[in-house]
Amino acid sequence: MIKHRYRINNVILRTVAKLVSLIILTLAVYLFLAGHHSPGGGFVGGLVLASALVLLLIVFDIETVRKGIPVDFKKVAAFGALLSVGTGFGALIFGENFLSQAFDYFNLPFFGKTELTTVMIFEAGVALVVVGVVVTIILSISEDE
Amino acid sequence: METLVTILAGVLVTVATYLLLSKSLIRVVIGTAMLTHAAHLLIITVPGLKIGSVPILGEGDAGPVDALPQALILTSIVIGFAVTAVSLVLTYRTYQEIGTDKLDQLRGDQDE
Amino acid sequence: MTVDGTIEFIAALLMLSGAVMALLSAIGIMRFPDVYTRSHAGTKSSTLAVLLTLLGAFIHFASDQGFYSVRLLLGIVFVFLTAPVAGHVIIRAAYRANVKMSDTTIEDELKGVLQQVKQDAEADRTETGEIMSEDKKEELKHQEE
Amino acid sequence: MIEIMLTLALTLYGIAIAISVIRTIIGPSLPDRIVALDMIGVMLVSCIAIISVSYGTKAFLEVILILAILAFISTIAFSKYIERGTIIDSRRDD
Amino acid sequence: MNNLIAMPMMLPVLTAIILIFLRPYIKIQRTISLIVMIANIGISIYLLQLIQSNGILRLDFGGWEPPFGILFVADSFSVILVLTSSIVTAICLLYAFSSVEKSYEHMFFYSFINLLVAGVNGSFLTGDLFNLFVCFEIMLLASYILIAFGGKKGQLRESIKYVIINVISSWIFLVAIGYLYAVIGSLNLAHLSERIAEHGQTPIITVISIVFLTVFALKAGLFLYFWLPGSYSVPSTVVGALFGALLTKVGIYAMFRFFSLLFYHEPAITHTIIGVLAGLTLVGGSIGAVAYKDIRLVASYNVVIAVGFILVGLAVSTQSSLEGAVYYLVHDMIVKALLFLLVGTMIALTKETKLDQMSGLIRNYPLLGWMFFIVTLSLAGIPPLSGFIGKVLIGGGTLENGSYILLALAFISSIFVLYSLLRVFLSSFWGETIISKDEEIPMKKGLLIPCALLTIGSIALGLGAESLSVYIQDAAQVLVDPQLYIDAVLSSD
Repeated sequence: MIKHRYRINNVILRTVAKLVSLIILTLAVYLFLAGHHSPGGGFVGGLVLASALVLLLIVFDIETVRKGIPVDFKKVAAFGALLSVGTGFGALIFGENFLSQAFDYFNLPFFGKTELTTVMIFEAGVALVVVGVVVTIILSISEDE
Repeated sequence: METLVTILAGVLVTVATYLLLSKSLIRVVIGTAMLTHAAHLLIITVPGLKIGSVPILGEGDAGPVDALPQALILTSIVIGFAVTAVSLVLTYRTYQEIGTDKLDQLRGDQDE
Repeated sequence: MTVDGTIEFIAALLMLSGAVMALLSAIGIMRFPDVYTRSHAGTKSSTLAVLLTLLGAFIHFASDQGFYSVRLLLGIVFVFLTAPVAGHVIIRAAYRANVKMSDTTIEDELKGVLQQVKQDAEADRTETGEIMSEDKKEELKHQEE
Repeated sequence: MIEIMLTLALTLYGIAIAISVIRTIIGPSLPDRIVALDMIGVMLVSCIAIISVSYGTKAFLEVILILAILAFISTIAFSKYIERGTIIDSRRDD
Repeated sequence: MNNLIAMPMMLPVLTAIILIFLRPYIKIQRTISLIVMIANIGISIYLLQLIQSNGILRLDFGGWEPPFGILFVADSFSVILVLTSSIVTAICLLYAFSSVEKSYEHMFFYSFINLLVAGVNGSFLTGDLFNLFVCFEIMLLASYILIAFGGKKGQLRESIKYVIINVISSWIFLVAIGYLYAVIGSLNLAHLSERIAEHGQTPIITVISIVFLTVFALKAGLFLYFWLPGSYSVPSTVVGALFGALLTKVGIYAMFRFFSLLFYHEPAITHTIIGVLAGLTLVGGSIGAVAYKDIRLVASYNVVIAVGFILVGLAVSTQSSLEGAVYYLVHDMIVKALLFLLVGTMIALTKETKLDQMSGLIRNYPLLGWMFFIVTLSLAGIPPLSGFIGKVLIGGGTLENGSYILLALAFISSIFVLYSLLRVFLSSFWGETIISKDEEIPMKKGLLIPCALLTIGSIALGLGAESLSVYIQDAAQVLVDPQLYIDAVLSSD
């Protein structure tokens, strides 16, 4: 009970942060998908995604965010790197040059004719690396007091 | 315009040199980061600043500018980011180990 | 002047008035006596400036290229949402950090409240042994001696 | 006509940013500086909108949002630092 | 198109990433790293054969043809170095298995070793100026972390120095790349070479070449070696051995590549400067090697002397001196790794670092002593050990060119190498034994076998020079005639 008398009242900030992080995450996804023919891509998308996580970390705290997103960000970064390098090795299976990418047009429901390419997987890997590395660095700097 | 930006890069190098020569380790780290950014500014300036449109498909009518320096800078920023992160961790470890971030207190015999 | 021309003129006018607004808020941030008043200039009027400018840009793109930019609208919403919160948070921090008010301030309504809350909390936490104020530590030292 | 108005608007924004920079430098207390920095960030957003209108390109519109996001996050981080001395708490304290 | 060329760099990268997931399983980590290094040895031997039959190979990443895309180029010179570095790393890994602490192994030690090797191999293979920078940085980032493994005060101090020096040299590198791109407008090495040859090496390009020389001199320890002895003597034995064997060699490789492929039109300026610097390095390294009593510092200054010696070969730039330099490069990578391993073993056994505080080690550890003796002879260039042929070829080259001062310096430095190492040998292996039979720490087989393997390697390199000479002549051929490289890269197949 005692704790509740001098709690730091952050209602305004926390409410807005929830909303704003939603906007930021949307932008991150948009940037990630737009990256093929216009500015954006995995790196920027990952950075924006990481900035949403950083906002949540600042406004809330490590414990809450950990509870909400129970992943090890080091593993996320490693997985992303694996994905990116993996697309390079994927080209070897098809007897192409290392790092060759393929693309084709598909008729998806709702989206219509869409260009899908293996670059997307590479970019997803980059995004995961960026998110993992940024959050790991920030957590490790702030964690040990 | 190129002259102005080059002077700006020079100013950045000056500031970075000042920071590198200071005693505090954290300032040195900031100095190294600034040094890298001065180089980025130089890379984009030296081949000539923008003559043409944005190098994106379907944007602008004139021929696009050379996008290579920007690609180089992006790569170099990532590397610089990693180096800065590593050196910050190193600084922090040193601070934990020795209890100071003053460079002159790091001095000592090989086998202390 | 055609209809399109008029609309573009209006768009440019909106942007120009946004710029005037920004200049006014800059003058405000220079001339006001303390943080609390400066933040009025820094958040309220500059938010208006941004809103006007982005709206102008939106109208321009809509009439000129027939392009209804969701990103600009999202930007307007974002700035509208975050600028007041940012102002609120800074000023809260400033007040808690005891930044001096200007001499012309007539009333500080929170003065008693904050003092009371702090005292209560300190008392509570000292009871539970959680934290201890510097004075208390001194006292305890003296008692031990 | 519109060109002139855009240039004028950019100039006014430039003056406003310059004034804010002065406030950032002299500002007697830390919150003063942060108020000014926040304002610079928000004004840069509008500057980019004007620049993209005058170039007639849509390529810069993402920058607007990203810059606004960064300005917001940095302001929050700064003010939390002033208020509590930490930026990221490890435990929830309420 | 030959995807195998990318493997010496990409396999270690992939391994480094996979090892992060296998953090708790040290046995698996060790096995995978070793298997990858052995695979690299196999791949590079195969590539060497392929280059003999097909000429210089190239791999365009993603199918982008040069000069637009990025690419890897494998000529004999680079593949020989890749082969040697893979062998050295594999043997050092063997040594690491029984010498590195468990806590390091849990902190991704093998991942960073793999990244280091990836950076080194990438620098050897890349045919693109900017990728060279990137690979350098990968290598350096891994080395920043490896040097600080352990976190002692001396290590932290030296690693801070090392990081700052390298950040500054990377900055100069970046500036130089910017200038070169501004002047010539390409980053592909072959394309750059062609354009410089077309327009002539104007004074501005010569100036840029000197900027590049500064960068690589800092990285390789050519004259600007002031940071080297400190940072190479603090890390753990294996890391020190890898640094001594690989890191400076990458700088030397870059210098060879640049001043034989790009900036070879004004040898009166550039090569003379390299010669002067190499001579000064020889003098400085010799003084350092005899001045210190800390055996790790003695070993580090021997690295400096070797750098000077190899670059004498570049400064002279005749067919035979270049052959000798390539040969000596291979020899030096193996022998320096061995030297650092032996020195580290001695320190681990006696817990002393000064040479006058150890003595009589040969009674306790005879094999170690004799291996140290062989290293001494090999480094000094006594036939039939591996150093001999390199020294003779470089010496012959200097004679052809009439650079007698360099010749004299090179051979006087050999005497200093012999003296400095014999001093270590005499004072720490002969004399009264300081370790009684009871206190004697048993020599682990895991420490001895890698050293023995490297010693055998050094002897084999000396005796089997004839069979290697085909590849080394081919490597020197490309260095002498850059047109071969340009044709191989810019031809569209």
